[in-house]
Amino acid sequence: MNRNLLQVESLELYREDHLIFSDISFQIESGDHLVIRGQNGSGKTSLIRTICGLTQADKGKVLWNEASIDESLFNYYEQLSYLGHKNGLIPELTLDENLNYGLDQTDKDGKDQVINGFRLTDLKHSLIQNLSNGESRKTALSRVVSSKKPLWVLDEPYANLDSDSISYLNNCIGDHINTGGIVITSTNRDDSIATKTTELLIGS
Amino acid sequence: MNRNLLQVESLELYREDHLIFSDISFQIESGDHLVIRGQNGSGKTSLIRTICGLTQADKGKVLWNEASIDESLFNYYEQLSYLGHKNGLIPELTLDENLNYGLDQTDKDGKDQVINGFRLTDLKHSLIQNLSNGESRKTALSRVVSSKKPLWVLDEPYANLDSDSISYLNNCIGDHINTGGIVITSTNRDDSIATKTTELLIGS
Amino acid sequence: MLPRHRRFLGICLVLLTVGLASFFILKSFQDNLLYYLTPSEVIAGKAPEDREFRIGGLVVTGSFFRQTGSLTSQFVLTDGSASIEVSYKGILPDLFREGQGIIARGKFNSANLFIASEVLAKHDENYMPPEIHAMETSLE
Amino acid sequence: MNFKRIYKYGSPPNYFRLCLKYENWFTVPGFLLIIIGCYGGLFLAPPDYQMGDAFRIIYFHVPSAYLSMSAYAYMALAALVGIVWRSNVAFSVAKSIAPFGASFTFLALVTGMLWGKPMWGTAWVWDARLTSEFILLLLYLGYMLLHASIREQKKADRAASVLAIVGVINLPIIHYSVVWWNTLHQASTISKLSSPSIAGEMLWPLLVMIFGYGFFFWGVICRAGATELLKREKRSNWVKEYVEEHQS
Amino acid sequence: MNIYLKIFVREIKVSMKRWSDILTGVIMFVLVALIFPLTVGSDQMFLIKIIGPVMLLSALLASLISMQNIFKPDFLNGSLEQLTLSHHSLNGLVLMKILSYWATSSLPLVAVSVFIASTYYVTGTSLIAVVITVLLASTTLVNITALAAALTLSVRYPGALMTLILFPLSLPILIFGSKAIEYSIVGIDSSGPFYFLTGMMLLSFSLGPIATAFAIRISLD
Amino acid sequence: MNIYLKIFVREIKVSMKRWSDILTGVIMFVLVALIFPLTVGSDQMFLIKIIGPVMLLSALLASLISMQNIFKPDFLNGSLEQLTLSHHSLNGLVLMKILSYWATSSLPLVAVSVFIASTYYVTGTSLIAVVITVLLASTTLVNITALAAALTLSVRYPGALMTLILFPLSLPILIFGSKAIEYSIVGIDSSGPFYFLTGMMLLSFSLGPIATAFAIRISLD
Ligand code: HEM
Ligand SMILES: Nc1ncnc2c1ncn2[C@@H]1O[C@H](COP(=O)(O)OP(=O)(O)OP(=O)(O)O)[C@@H](O)[C@H]1O
Ligand SMILES: Nc1ncnc2c1ncn2[C@@H]1O[C@H](COP(=O)(O)OP(=O)(O)OP(=O)(O)O)[C@@H](O)[C@H]1O
Ligand SMILES: [Mg+2]
Ligand SMILES: [Mg+2]
Repeated sequence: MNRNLLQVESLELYREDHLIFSDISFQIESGDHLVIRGQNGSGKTSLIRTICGLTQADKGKVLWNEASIDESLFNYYEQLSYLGHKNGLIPELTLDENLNYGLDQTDKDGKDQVINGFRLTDLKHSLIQNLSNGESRKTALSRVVSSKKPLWVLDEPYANLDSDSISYLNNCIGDHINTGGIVITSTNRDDSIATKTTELLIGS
Repeated sequence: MNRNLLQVESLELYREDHLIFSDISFQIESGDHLVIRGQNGSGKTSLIRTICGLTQADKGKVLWNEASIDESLFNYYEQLSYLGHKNGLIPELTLDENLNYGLDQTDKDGKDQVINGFRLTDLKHSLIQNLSNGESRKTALSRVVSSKKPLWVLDEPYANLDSDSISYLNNCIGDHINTGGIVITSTNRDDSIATKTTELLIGS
Repeated sequence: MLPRHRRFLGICLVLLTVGLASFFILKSFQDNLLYYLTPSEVIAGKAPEDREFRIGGLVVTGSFFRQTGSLTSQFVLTDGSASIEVSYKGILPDLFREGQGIIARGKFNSANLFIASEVLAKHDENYMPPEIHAMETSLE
Repeated sequence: MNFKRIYKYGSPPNYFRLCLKYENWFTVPGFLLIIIGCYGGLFLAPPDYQMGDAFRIIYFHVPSAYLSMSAYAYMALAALVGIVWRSNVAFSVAKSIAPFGASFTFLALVTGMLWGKPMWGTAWVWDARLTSEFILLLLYLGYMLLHASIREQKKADRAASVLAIVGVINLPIIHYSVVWWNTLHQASTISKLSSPSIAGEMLWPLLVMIFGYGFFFWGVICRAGATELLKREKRSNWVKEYVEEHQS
Repeated sequence: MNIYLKIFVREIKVSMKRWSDILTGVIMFVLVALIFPLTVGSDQMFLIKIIGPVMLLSALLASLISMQNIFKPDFLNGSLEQLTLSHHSLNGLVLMKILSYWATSSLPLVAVSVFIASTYYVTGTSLIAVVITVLLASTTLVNITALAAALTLSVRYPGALMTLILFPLSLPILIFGSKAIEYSIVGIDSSGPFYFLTGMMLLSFSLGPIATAFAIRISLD
Repeated sequence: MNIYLKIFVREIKVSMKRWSDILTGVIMFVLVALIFPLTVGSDQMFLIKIIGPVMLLSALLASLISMQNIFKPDFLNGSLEQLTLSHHSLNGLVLMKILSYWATSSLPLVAVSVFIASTYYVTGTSLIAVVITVLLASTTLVNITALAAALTLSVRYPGALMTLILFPLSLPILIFGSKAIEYSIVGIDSSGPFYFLTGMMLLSFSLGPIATAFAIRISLD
C-alpha cells in the first residue's frame, strides 16, 4: 500500500447554535490507529461524520494526502470504509447477499475468512432482519474489514460485541495497520484497546 | 414492596426450525439481580422477549407470583418495566415529554433525580432525534428506573454507555434490589457488574 | 476508465438527453396543444365529433342578433378565412361585442349550428384610448 | 470573472453594511414611484376604448405578475449561488425573497381573477398561463414549507434551493404560454420591446408602477435579507461587534 | 459484474421482497379505475370522457404510494450513507435505484392499464395510445417522485411536503397525459401531447437523478 | 390524568409534529378533486355526476396516505413494544391512537370537502349530505386502514393481507358513499346508503381496534 496521510485542521461544528466541538486538529498516517475517546454526547459521532465528509464543518478542513476532501471526494471515498452507529445493511437480504451486493470490490476468499473469524459462517444465508444485534454488527464490520480500503473509520465498533469478537476485531485492526492501513475508532469507555494507538480525548 | 417471585420453567424456543434455546429454568425473587450472559447470537434477546411475553415459547412457561403470565398478563405488566435493544422513545418529542407521556405513573421528583443522575438535565428539552446514541439510551433507562415497577428487564443496558453512566446505573440497580426489586439484565462481556448477582450462562 | 473520463461521459450523456428532450418539447409546441380551435381548423375536420370543444375567433361585425326578451343570441365567428355560426343562451361577458375575439365551448347540432354552452371574451393585447381607436379604425 | 470581488462584496459583514446603507435608496424611490404610478394610472390615463375604466386593474396586475416571476428568478439564482459557493449571504437572500414572491404571485392571481370576472366572463379557467402562474405559487409555498420543516439551517437552505432551481423550468412556461398555446389570457402587450401595443399615455404610469414595485421589492429584500443574515451569523464576531455598537 | 448493474440487481431483489409496496400501487391503480364504472355506471360516453384523468391520476397515486419508501428505509438503516460514501458516481447509483423501482412499480401498472382500458371500452389504436401514455407518464413520475422523496428525507413525516412538491411538478404531466389519451380516443391529432410527454420523460431521466443524488447528500448532513 | 386521555393527548401532540401527514391528506383530497375539472372541463352536469366517487376516492387516499405511518415509526423505534407491555388495555390504547388520527386527519378532510363540493356546484341540503357522507366514510376508513397498517407491520404478513383487508372492506364504503351523495343530489331517498354507512362506521369502531390490537401483538412476536 502507498503511504497515506489524513490531516484534520481546526475543525469546528455547531448544531442549532450549540457548539459540539471546536479547534480539533490532528494528523495520522499509515500505520496509525486513532482512538477518539469521550463521554456520551461529547461529539465523537459528529466528529467522525465530519471526517468522512457526511457533515459540513463550520470551520476547518479535512485533508487526505494533502488535498482537501471536498475537492477530491472521489479519490477520498475510493480509500475510505466507514461504519457508523447504523449498520448500513439491508434487512431483507441475507448476510451473504449484503456483502456481495455491497459497493466495494469483493474478494471471495478474504471475505469468507473474515466471516469465519467473526464466526458468522453458519449464518451466511440468514436474512439480516433475523440476526441478533451483535451478529448484524459483526456483519457490518466484516464488510469494512474485507473492503481492502486503507482508511477504516469505525464509530463504537466494540459496543454489543462479545469478547471473542472483540479480540478478533482487534486482530484485524492490528493486521491492517501493520500493512500500512489507517484506523479511526471511537469509544466511550476506558477499556484498553490492543494495538498501539494514538488517543484523541474530546469533550470536557 | 411485596415480595415477588419470577419462575421460568424449561423454556424452549425455535425460530424457523432453528433451536434458539431449550430447557431454561430458573427462579428469582425480590432482591435478586439475574445477569444473562452469553455470546452474540446465544439467544439472550430471544429469552428476554419470551420472559416478557412478547414472544411465545414453544415449550415451558413463565410464572409471576406463581401464576402463568399468559393467564394474568395485566397483573404481570403492571409490575414489569422492559427495555429492549430499541429505546422505545418518540423522536419527535423532547426527552421530558417522552418521560411524561410514557405509560407509567410519573413521579416528578424521582424522575428529575434520575435524569440528573444520568446527567441529562441540560437536555431535558431537546428532541430525542437530536440526542446522541448514548444519551437516548440513558433516557430510555431513566424511564425504567423512575417507573417504580418491581421487575426491571434490561437487554444489554451497558452497551454504548460511558463509565460514569454505567456506575450510576449500577447504583440504581443496587438500590432497586435492596428495596426488594428484581432486575434481569443481559450482557455479552465478562465485565463485572457491581451488585450481587445470579448468573445465567446461555449458549455453548 | 478514469473517474475523469467517466464524468466526462456522464456529462455528455446528460447534455445529449437534455438536448433531445428540448427538441421534443419544442416540437410539441408546434403541434396542437390548443386551448381552442380556429374556425378553419374546424372546417378542415380537426374538431372532434359528439364532443364539446372550443372555437376561438372574431365576432363578424353585423352578425349578432338576439330575440327581444330572450337570452339566446346568435352570431358568426371568423378567423378571416372560415366562419362558423354560433348560438348561445346566457349572459354574455362585458367585453363581448362585434369585432371582438371570443372563445366558445360547445358542439354542433344536427343543423350544423354550433351550440355554445360557454362564451368567454378574449381580450387582445392592444390598449388605447377611444379617440385613438376611432382614428385608427377610420384610417383603415 | 473576478471571484475575489464577489467574495469581498459577498462576505456577510460587507453585504450587511451595503444593505443597510442602500436600503432607503430603494424603498423611498419605490414608494414615490408607486404613488406617482397610482395617480397616473387611476386618474391621468384615459379609459380604454373597450374596457373603459376597468382596464385600470392593469396597473396592479402587470407589475405584480412581472415581479412574481422575476422574484422567483432572483430566488433561484441566489439559491444556485448559495449552493455553488456555500454562501450564507445568498441563502439568506433566497430565503427572504420567498414570502414576498409568494405574496406577489397571490396578488397577480387575485387581480387577474378580479379582472377576468367582468372581462372574460369568468374568474378562472385552466389555461396555460393561469395554470402555470398557479404552479408558481405552489413552488413558492413548497420552498417555504420545505425550508420550515428541516430544522438544521444549512440543510434546509440547500434542500429548499434544489427545489427552487428545479422550479425555474416553470418561468419560461409562464412567459411563453401565450405564444405556445392559444390561451384565453392575452398575448404580450409591453414585453415585446419593438413596439408596445399600448398607447403612450397609458403606458407611462404602467412603467412607473413596474419600476416602483421593483424598487420597493429590493428595498424590502435588503431589510429582510440583512435581518436573516444577522440571525444566521449571530455567532460571528462582526455581528457581536455590531450588536455591541448598537446597544451602547 | 459492473457495479451499477450489481446495484440494479440488488434493488430488484429488494423490491421483490418488498412486493407488498408494488402490489399496493397496482391495487390503488385498479381501485381508482374501477370506482367510477362501479358507482356512476358504465355509460360508454362517460367512461371514455374520464379515462384520461383516471389513468393519469392512478399512475400518480400508484407511484406516490410505492415510491414513498424508495429511500426512507435505506436512510434509516444506514445503507444510504454507505451509498454516498462509495467512490462510484452517486448519480449513477441513484439512477439504478430509480430504474429498478421503475421496473418493479411502473411496468406492472402499464400491464394493468391494458385491462383497465378495455373495461373502459377503449380498443384498437386508442388502447395503444393509453398504454404508451401510461408508460411515458409513469416513467416521468417515477423520477419526479424520487426527487420529492429525496428532498424530504430528513423530514420525518414527509408525506405532505412530498405531495406539495410533487403537485406542481407533476401537474403538466397529468394535463398533457389526459390530453394525449383524450385526443387519440376522440380522433384528434395527438402528436403534440405525445411529444411533450416524451420530452418530459427524457428531461426527467437526465436531470432527475442528478438533483435526487444531490438532495440525498444534503439530507445526510 | 386518565391514562387513555394522556395517550390521546400525546398522540395529538405527535400528530401536530407530524403535521405534514395531515396536510398530505388534505392536499391529496384537493388534488384528486381538481384533476377532473382541470382536464375534462368544468361542465356542471358532468361534475355533479362524478362528485360522489371523487369525494370517496379522495377520502380513501387521504386516509391511506396519512395513516400508513400510524404504527410503523412506533414499531421501528420500539415504542409499540412499550405500548404492548403496558398494563393498560391494548385495545383501549389502540383506540386512542386511532381516535387521535381520526381527529387530526379525517376532520380536516370533512372541512375541506365543503369547499370542494361548492366548486362542484353542490349546494344546500346536498352539501350537507356530502359532508355527512365524507364524515361517516372517512371514520370507517380510518379504522380499516389502521387494521391494514397493523397487519402489514410485520414482514411475515405482507401485502397479500393488505389486499385482502383494504380492498374488499373499503369497496362497499366507496360504493355506498357515492350512492349516498348521488341520491341526495339527484333527489332520490338516500336513507338506505346512509343507514349502511352508519352501520359500517359503528361496526368498524367496535371491532376495528380489537382486530388491530391483535394484529399488533402478532407482528411483535
Ligand atoms: C387569474 C387570472 C390571471 C393570471 C393568473 C394572470 C397572470 C399573468 C402573468 C403571470 C403575467 C406576466 C406574464 C409575463 O411576464 O410574461 C400577466 C401579464 C399580463 N396580464 Fe394577466 N393574468 C390573469 C388575468 C388577466 C386578465 C383578465 C387580463 C386582462 C383582460 C390580463 C392582462 C394582462 C396583461 C395586459 C399583461 C401584460 C402582458 C405583457 O405585456 O407581458 N391578465 N398576467
Ligand atoms: N441535530 C442536532 N441538533 C442539536 N443537537 C445535536 C444534534 N446532533 C447532535 N447534537 C448534540 O451534539 C452532541 C454530540 O452528539 P454525538 O452524537 O456526536 O455524541 P457522541 O460523542 O457520539 O455520543 P455517544 O457516545 O452517545 O454516541 C450531543 O449532546 C447531541 O445532543
Ligand atoms: N426470526 C428469526 N428467524 C431465524 N433466526 C432467528 C430469528 N430471530 C433470531 N434468530 C437467531 O436466533 C439467535 C439468537 O438471537 P438473539 O437476538 O436472541 O441473540 P442475542 O443473544 O441477543 O445476541 P446479541 O448479543 O447479539 O444481541 C441468533 O443466532 C439469530 O440469528
Ligand atoms: Mg456516537
Ligand atoms: Mg441481543
